[in-house]
Amino acid sequence: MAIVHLQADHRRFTGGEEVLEVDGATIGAVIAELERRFPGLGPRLTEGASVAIDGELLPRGSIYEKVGPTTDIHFIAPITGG
Amino acid sequence: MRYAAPTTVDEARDLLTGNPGSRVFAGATDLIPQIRAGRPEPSVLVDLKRIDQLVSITESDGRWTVGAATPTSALTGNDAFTAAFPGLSEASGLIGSDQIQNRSSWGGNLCNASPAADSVPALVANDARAVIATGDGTRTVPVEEIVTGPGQTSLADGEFVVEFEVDAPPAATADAYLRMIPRTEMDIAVAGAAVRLTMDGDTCTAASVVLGAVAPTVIRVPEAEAALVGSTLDDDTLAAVAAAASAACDPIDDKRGTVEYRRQVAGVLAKRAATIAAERAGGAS
Amino acid sequence: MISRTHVHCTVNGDEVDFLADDATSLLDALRDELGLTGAKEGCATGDCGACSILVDGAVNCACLMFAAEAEGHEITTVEGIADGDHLHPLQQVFLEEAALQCGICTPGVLVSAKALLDHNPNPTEAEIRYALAGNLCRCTGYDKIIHAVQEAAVQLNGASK
Amino acid sequence: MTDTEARPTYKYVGTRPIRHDGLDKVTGKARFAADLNMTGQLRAAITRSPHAHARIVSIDTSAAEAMPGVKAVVTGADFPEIDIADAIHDEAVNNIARDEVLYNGHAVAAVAATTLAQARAAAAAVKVEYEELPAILSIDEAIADGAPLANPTTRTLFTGDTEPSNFASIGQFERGDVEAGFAAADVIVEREFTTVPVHQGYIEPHACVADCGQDGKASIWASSQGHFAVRSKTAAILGWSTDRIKVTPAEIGGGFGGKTTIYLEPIAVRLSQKAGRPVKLAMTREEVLRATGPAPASKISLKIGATNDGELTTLAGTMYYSNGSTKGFSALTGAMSVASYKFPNLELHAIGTVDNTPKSAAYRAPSAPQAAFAVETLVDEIAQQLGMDPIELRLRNAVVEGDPTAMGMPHPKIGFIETLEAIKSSDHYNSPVPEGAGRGFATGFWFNIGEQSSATVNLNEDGTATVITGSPDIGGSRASMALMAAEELGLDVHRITPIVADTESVGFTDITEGSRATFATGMAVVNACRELIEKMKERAAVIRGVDVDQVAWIGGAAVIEGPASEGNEPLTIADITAQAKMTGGPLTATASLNAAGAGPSFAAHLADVKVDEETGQVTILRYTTAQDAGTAIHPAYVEGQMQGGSAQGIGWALNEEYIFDASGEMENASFLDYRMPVASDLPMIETIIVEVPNPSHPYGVRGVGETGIVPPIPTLANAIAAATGVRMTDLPMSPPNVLKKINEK
Repeated sequence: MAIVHLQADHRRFTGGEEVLEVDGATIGAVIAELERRFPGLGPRLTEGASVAIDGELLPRGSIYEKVGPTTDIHFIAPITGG
Repeated sequence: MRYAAPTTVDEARDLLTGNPGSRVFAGATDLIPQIRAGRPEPSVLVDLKRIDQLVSITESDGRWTVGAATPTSALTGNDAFTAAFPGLSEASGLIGSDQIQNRSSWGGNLCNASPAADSVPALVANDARAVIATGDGTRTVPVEEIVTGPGQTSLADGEFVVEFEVDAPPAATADAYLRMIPRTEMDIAVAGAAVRLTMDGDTCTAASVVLGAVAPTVIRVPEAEAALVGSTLDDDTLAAVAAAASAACDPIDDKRGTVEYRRQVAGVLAKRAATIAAERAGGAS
Repeated sequence: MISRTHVHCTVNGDEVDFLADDATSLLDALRDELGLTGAKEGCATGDCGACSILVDGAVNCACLMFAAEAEGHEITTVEGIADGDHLHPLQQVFLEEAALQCGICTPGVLVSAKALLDHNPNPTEAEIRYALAGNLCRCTGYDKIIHAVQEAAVQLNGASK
Repeated sequence: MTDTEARPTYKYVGTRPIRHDGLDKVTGKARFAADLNMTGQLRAAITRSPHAHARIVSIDTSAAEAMPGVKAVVTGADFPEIDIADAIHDEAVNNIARDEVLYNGHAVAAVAATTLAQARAAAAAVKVEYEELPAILSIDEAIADGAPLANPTTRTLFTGDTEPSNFASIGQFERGDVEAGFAAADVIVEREFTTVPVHQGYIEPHACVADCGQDGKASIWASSQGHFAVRSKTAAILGWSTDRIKVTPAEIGGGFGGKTTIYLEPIAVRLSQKAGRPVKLAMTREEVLRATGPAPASKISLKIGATNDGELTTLAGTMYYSNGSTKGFSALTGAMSVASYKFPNLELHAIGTVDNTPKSAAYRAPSAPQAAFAVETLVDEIAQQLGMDPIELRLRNAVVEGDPTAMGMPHPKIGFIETLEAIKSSDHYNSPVPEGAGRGFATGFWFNIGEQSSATVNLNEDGTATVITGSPDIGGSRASMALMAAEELGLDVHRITPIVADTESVGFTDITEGSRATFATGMAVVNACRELIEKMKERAAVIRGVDVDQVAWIGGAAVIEGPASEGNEPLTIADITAQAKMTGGPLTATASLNAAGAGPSFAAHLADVKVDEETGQVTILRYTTAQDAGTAIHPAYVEGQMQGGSAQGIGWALNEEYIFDASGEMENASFLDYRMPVASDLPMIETIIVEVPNPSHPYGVRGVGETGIVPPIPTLANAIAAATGVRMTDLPMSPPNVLKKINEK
């Protein structure tokens, strides 16, 4: 069970829930599970978000990153550089 | 388009009169970008810098003669000239970077006819005259009669400025020029003020106040001059000078400044330039 | 129709001849005719100084000169300020003091700084800043450039004593 | 330099060697894209829209094609249609317009001819018939009820919306209870701030040379921040497979984010393909300003509440960012950059807009300076109202590891407190404010990013090394790569040659952006070096006839340990490479990675300014910047980044602005009237490098390029307030704008 923290934008899909426990062994699996529970949320998290786990910002597209039972996952807006 | 580099005034005159659409240049600091931007090209580009008379600074019996194509760096680097006309020298030195200073000239700065030309208010404040090559000789006119509007001069086709004459200032007389630009360099004046004062002790006995960049041409401000003459440049006088200068402005709103800003700052510059000129003139007495 | 002028001048100590379109700037002639690409085009309006060169020792923007005007003059570009394999002190100090980042403005800055030190061996910080005001640099904030020119002045003065 | 903890002693890392590419750059030999010339090369020029928004009714190229020297003409019709859902769509259309021109300066056609003058003349002779459409030129116009569409292909990002909209993105960030937070606050400050577009201002205009062969493959030489991105984007815009394009990085004359997007390469390739000859295409300065991407304009309403004892409890507001003519997420990034203080209660609405100005692009710490202007001004006002020292107030509220950013994610290990302490103990801060001047203080934050990098390290026969990466060197990164390799290998930094290789000679590498080169590419270099060391230990074991686990790598040599050590001198790299042929062949290693764990960097700036209250002119008397670099690999270039970022921020603060006329034409598209700081505008910029190592990098690197541009705007605004009592809320703080506020006082 990863602990997923959602931004306000994404909470409209979860009825306002901000912190969720989600099954999944990888980031991709967590997103798939979130899509199953909250249809429409999945694409928002793949195309429009960067991912941080346990406070560490992951590279874009890290869907195979392993997720542990107490992993904190934050889906945040995309970041670009100058 | 053809480039020509005459070595005498007569040769230059012949090139101009023989080739309609030809144009003289000295620094070309405005001309080359204009050609690159696709403006109509002159038929003949007449480079004046190979004519010795046009690139010279001489002083004789208190009269300074400066060739119209003389680089302004030669003026600012001339200690005697700068001592006689500190404001005019400063104004000349403000025309662009060191790179531009080695190209820019009074002739170009004047005949480009920008209302914001830095040297022109200072030339006018010093009653400078331009010697113009005409079709068959020369004529001499006050500098303030050359520019008639933005980009417009009173020169006839084929005429060009050969040199400038400016008389060394009388005793206890000095000039100053200040301009406002947003940066410290590399800008066109948003407003400029040249002031020349003659002092008798603490009292001003003669004044010229000329503004640039705040009207279609440089303008004299007789009301400011009147306020200065007879005064000791006390605070009330300076306030009157600033108010007169601001009132005399007829500026435009553009990317370089608003009407309100130009008006207000022209007054500030006029009073500050007056203060500097007075100090210099007092120091000279 | 643009006519062409035969130009004979000295570039970095070598006598050269070339044909220039009369509308061509000296910058384009140096870069395209003479293969000297050290002087850069940053603006072509005389506002950035990346094309700074010396004409008879005086700093100029090559973009603001017609190529034909070079006739008979001595032109120096950044390629000509070293003495053979021996870098000009300004070049050496710029390397040591990290006074360049991307390097596009560097040729023009070096040429302008050389013109300054040739005419004023002991410039103040303000004099250096005003002398280089015609050379835009967007990477360094100028700090290390100013320090490097100050240091080069010290070295040049030491060498001349 | 401020050391905040014991760290390993390095021999090379932290030194200041002469950069490897320096000699070429001080002698004029360095080749930037515009310096390259190919045999048979044509020159090209672009026809650009004179309208801010118009439908292209027809394009007639016949007159242009008939002109002397003209060899090829292309228009939008020469490029494949791209679906609006495709990620490359907006950039493709920005490269050359299809149905509509979306801003004044938008490319419509291009011509290749024997000379540049011929190309320009022919480009001017391309006849385009336009039907003008209503143009949106500001955020307010974009969001007005019933506003016409600025661009019919834009959709609001990340929402799944399918209807066209002037809203590029809509986002919301919340935590705590904002209403309760303000109700409990003792002090509340609230203002609206506006900023206008500003340009990165790199001195080198965009340029490339393209040579398309009869085999259908193209070689491109380009000045860009990422030549792999040039390859992939050019291929996508042309509808080609990636293997048809090879991109060789030329030296790059400044980028600052502006050369992460492409404008020219697909056009040059298509012209070269049509003409059968190489084509050089370079922008003029006017084109750079009219037609490349500035930083977004913004309009930010913000309210901050605090308690009497200086706890910043609540922040709320709305941030609008203009993306120019296409969609983008600059507003989301802006809101996320609000990450420096704990704020238990926070609510930010981030709204991106679309208009008919040039498509905005990344500019150093994208979106953060605009947000910092608002936040740091209001925090300064709170300090003023509470009578607290501005640094003390920030120390009281500064985030530390584990505290949330605006988007909720906790900060990793960061050095904000250390940065604040460093500037607090600086000479500048402890010197009296000069007579008649005002002192301003502000801070800045930037995330930094990781992403993909590759590196190959080759050992040469004589024991020298070549370090090959795919990261264009925009500010001295070759030197930092060589320094890290030197440290790893124990090899003198000048026996290492760092190379930036073309797209066919090194593994894929993302753009040099987000302060990632020294961080991520540096890690790839370190990993490759470590693999090489393992290989060298194996070779040493073969040479000495010992087991490899008896070989240690110490001080740049293979040292035989244990019983076999006697009589076996250490083997240097040169000893090992000399025998490479006999021990298994050349020694080379390659590493690639997708780097996680980029370390955020904080900066704190201090400025003393004088304001001429009669003209509005601001003079900076003294300027100091402190910034957390993690570890400074080459401190001189770290300082350079801090100073350069400061100067750009100062320019943004004081005089830089896009000025559009009523029709949307940029009025000041030149360096004369787009006023970047010149040398005489600035004082020396004092630097204090703070080093709180990033635990996710082998040397603790954070990346230093971005953050320096974030604090200057509020630093100067706060200094002007201290000097005059006037709070500046609209940029630029140019003399007319400052004087207007003073007059209103």
